[in-house]
Amino acid sequence: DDIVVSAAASLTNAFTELGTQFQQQHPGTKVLNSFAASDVLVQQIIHGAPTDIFASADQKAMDKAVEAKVIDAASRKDFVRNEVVLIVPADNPLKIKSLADLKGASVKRVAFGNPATVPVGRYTQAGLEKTGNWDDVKKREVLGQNVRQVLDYVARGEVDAGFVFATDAAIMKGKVTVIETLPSPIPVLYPIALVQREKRNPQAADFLAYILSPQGQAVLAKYGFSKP
Amino acid sequence: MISMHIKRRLQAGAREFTLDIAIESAAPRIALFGPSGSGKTLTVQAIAGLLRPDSGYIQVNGVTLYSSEQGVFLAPQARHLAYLQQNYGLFPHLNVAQNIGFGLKKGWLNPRRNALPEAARRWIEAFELEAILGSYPAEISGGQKQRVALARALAVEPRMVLLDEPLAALDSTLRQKMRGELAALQARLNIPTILITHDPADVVALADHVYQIENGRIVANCSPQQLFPSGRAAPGITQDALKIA
Amino acid sequence: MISMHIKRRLQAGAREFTLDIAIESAAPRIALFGPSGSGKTLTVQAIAGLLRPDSGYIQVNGVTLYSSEQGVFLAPQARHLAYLQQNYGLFPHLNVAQNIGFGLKKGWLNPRRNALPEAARRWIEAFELEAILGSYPAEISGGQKQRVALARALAVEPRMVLLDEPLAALDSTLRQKMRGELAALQARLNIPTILITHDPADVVALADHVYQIENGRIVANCSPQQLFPSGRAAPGITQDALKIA
Amino acid sequence: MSSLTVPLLLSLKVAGWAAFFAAILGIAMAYGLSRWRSRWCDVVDSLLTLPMVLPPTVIGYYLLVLLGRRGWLGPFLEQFGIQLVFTWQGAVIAATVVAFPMVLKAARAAFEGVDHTLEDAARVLGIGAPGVFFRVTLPLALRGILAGVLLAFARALGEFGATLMIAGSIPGRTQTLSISIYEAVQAGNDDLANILVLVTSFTCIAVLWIASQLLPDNLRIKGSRDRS
Amino acid sequence: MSSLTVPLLLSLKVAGWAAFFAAILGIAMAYGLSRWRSRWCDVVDSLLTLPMVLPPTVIGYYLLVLLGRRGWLGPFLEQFGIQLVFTWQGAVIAATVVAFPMVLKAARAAFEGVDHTLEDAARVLGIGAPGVFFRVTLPLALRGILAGVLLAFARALGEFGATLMIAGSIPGRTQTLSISIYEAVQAGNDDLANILVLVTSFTCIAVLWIASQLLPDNLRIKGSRDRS
Ligand SMILES: Nc1ncnc2c1ncn2[C@@H]1O[C@H](COP(=O)(O)OP(=O)(O)OP(=O)(O)O)[C@@H](O)[C@H]1O
Ligand SMILES: Nc1ncnc2c1ncn2[C@@H]1O[C@H](COP(=O)(O)OP(=O)(O)OP(=O)(O)O)[C@@H](O)[C@H]1O
Ligand code: MOO
Ligand SMILES: [Mg+2]
Ligand SMILES: [Mg+2]
Repeated sequence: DDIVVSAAASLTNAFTELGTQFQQQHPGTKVLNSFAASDVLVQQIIHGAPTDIFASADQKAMDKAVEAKVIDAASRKDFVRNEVVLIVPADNPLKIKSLADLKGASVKRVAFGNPATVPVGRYTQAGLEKTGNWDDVKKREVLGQNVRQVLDYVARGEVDAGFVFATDAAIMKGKVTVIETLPSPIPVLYPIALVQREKRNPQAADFLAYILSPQGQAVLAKYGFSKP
Repeated sequence: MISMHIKRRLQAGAREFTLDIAIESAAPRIALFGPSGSGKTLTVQAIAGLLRPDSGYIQVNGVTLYSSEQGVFLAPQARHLAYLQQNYGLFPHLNVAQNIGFGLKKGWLNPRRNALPEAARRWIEAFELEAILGSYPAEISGGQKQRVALARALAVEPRMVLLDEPLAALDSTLRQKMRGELAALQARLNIPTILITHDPADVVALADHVYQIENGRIVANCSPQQLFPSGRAAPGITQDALKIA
Repeated sequence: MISMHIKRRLQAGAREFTLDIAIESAAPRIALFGPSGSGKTLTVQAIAGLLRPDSGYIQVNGVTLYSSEQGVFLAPQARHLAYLQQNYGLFPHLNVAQNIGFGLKKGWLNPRRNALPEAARRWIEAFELEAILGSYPAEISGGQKQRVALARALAVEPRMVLLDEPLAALDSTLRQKMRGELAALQARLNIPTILITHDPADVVALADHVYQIENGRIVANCSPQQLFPSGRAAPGITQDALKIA
Repeated sequence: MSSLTVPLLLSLKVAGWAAFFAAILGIAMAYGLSRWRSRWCDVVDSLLTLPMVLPPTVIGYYLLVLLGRRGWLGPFLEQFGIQLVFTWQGAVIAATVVAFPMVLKAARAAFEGVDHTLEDAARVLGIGAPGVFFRVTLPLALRGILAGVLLAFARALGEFGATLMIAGSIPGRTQTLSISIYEAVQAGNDDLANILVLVTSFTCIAVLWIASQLLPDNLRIKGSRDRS
Repeated sequence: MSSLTVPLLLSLKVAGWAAFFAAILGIAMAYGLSRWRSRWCDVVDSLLTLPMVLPPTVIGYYLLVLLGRRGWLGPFLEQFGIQLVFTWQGAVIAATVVAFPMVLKAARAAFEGVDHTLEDAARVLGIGAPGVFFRVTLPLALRGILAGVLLAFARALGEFGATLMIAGSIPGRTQTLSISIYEAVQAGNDDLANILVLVTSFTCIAVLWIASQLLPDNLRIKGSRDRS
């Protein structure tokens, strides 16, 4: 039978591998992953998407789902930790060395996720507000609709700098350089939970357990996620 | 055979044309005669059901096709007429054979390219259309178009035939031949005809009664013999005769 | 005035038509006479530049319009001819005044709705078109269309006039009047004309030399007087005369 | 290989059905509008064009609200066992809604260009209204309509925002070629993206070319055939 | 209020220019294709339809590759001080590329439906090729072309994927109405989303309705005017 998983876009590579492994261990079972921005997933689940597991990139998205009573709140757990990092194009033409350099007159554009709609944007805004750089960055804002768009802009050198998850930056090692980690007042913790619905696949709980098991955590670690 | 009195006003920008036609005739074969723009085509279109009069009535062979009083307006489909349009109105996407067979095949599909119903064959021979059966309207000459349109109209064995200058684009040999065919058809089927033509010979051969239209009104009527005593009058004579009539 | 010999094969499905026309005439005014589908319209279209021959040449008044040997093919625009199409070819989006003024206004824009060039006025009066100047082609009668098309063609003062059944849709009074206008035009401007008609009276009034076409070929030529000694012959006589010629 | 053929076939299935439904809907409405002599015609026409004007994601969101399990129509459909969210049928609906204005506009222009005197001729020959439509009006308008339907097909093939919203992105089930391309680009997997783009382009050219050959030769004529 | 009027005006500006360029390009190419008697016609036509088939985001991605700061054309344009990425001009380009196939297809069908004998008549009357085009062919094809241009305008107004990619989403500078709606929906800000959707719908209906009134009455005639 099929287990349907709705997972945040930043989990794409890790969850694809987790699904494959789980299928090998449980022949006859299929894991179907549907990736999108966390907020999109929430909307789909609220409106009755036949999904069994929801993995979100931040608590706010999961909270919305819980509020709408579509989540088995008891099964909710934080399963990985991530970090938000400042990145620049690999050749770093503006010689940016720290957050403070973003104030420079030569820095024209800085990309980050839209705080209204993207978890990584929310983390970024909170972090920058704490370090006192928010107003400087805001003046140079280019909003991405998800992490990968921000990453793409930086990799192509269209923007001078950007904020993404550390796991995303790791995908394009040759094209972007990580300058520093943004201290985050909210911990960057990804929650996961079973979706509340009548015909939920009984094996969904097994898959959830597998993700939380040492085997699953090893896969996640491979893609740069650390333990919660 | 036909009894009608209709009124209709047409507006084209500032210009206005009023049609007010009364015809009452027991003659089965009528000709409409009159100058360009006098309303001949509009009259025939009203009979065919393509022009809706403002008021009045039209009766053919006792059947009421239109009556503003009784609130009757038969759809063109229900009138069972044949109408040869002045511009032929051939279907550009169908070949000559399909055009001729169009009215003979009911339903939702056009006749197939090489299917030729028996009823059509007679007209194809009579009008010498064999050679061009597979051609499309864009590939045939003016006279050929006119003959195809005529064959298409006659093939459905209509209750009444409306002919708007049916032979105008034909050379004299063909014209004589087709005039003969039409006359024979009228005799054989005893089919009422309304004919618009500018050729006195057509009137003599194909009509028993002539109505003259001017400026949207019937101004005179008489027999063809009164109009063209010789039956082969030259155009000048024709006109004079009509003026007297 | 005209010297031509052209060949052209046309294919329509399985049917094939071969045009092979040679005309050599010093007469300024020529009539083409022949049965429906014999190639009259195609011949005139070749002269107008709308049909490209496979080989041969066309010279009018010493000007080479087409020559396969010299590789000359003058564009229709450069031939300065007037051509009255058998189906009139009126522009549906322009009113009668704009249609008539069309060729008189060069450039990229159409004449305005109520602008009427002086050169057009003469024809509007001659052809009695005053009343319908503001109407669109869909709003006028068959004979009115024919007159508008004729006025449009003549207004540009062409080098040569090609007329494909110019008076077929007209009643006899109007036909006589317009025939007179055309004859006067020919006399005044000494303008060469090629005329397609089925009416002997047209031939006598408007042509000096008659060519008979059959099945794509010129089969005979003679003077109108030889064809119609009375000048007002009935159709039957016409045909016999032509057969003798 | 199946990572290519599966989404390709899915895309063709979805776009094909969407083009089909769009054609039926669009032609019917266009015919109605072209006959309806009223001042409101053009207003209704503009209203029906709205699905083109709204961002596809938003269309998808409204469809979710309408057809979802808690939507207006969803519970009703569920009684009949019809589930649209997260299924390929949902993708067909999304693509149909987005693509049908193209058929509508093209078909309306085509119907209004048909010479009424030819329809009159058919009527006088005794052919009833459906016969006149199928034998005269439709063939004479076919060129224009076909152009619209091909546009609709192309649009449906490229549809992505609305589809992602209502059908999700489940590999093998609802992940169309468009979504695969999107995800490949997002994942920085440029080679795969290029291959997928080539496949889409080639398929689309082939389909459009074949369809344009469907128009019978005799429907291409207008006025005399080119004689020079 | 300005959170509404600024994106609205921007959207109208972008869609207006895009429809204009799409019209010029589409009409010119359609005319060329309709005259060019060759087997390759339909292939070229399908090729030119490709921008519709690819997901808009992917179009945006390729435009970025082409026009970006480090793209193929970008550095060349930059010498002239032309910068397209993250500007509204970039949005116009994205919308034009996505919308112009609609004009192309509609205009081609319309041109091929023009009665050639009328063009012949104009030629014999001594009117040169441009005159024939502007005075006969174009007016007779105008109904179909206008339908295509209106579609293109609507599509440009709704364009979002490609625009987002190349123009970014810079509030007040490149954040079009479509993008605003998307963000409102994603953020779960339903009230704002509904207001924005209403504004877009109303604007669009108004623009389309006005445009459809532009077609002069005498271009609506075909065959005889309705007499019954
Ligand atoms: N749709 C229309 N709107 C306004 N006026 C029209 C319309 N159709 C025709 N007319 C006018 O009505 C009058 C009669 O037209 P009709 O076609 O009946 O003439 P006709 O007698 O057949 O002439 P012809 O011998 O030239 O064909 C003409 O003056 C014409 O201009
Ligand atoms: N595009 C075409 N393709 C093939 N055959 C054609 C084409 N156009 C005309 N023909 C054929 O060529 C022949 C001559 O046509 P044309 O139009 O010159 O005749 P016409 O002498 O003017 O006849 P009419 O007096 O009937 O107008 C006809 O048999 C016609 O069917
Ligand atoms: O929900 Mo994401 O992983 O921040 O795009
Ligand atoms: Mg008439
Ligand atoms: Mg002819």
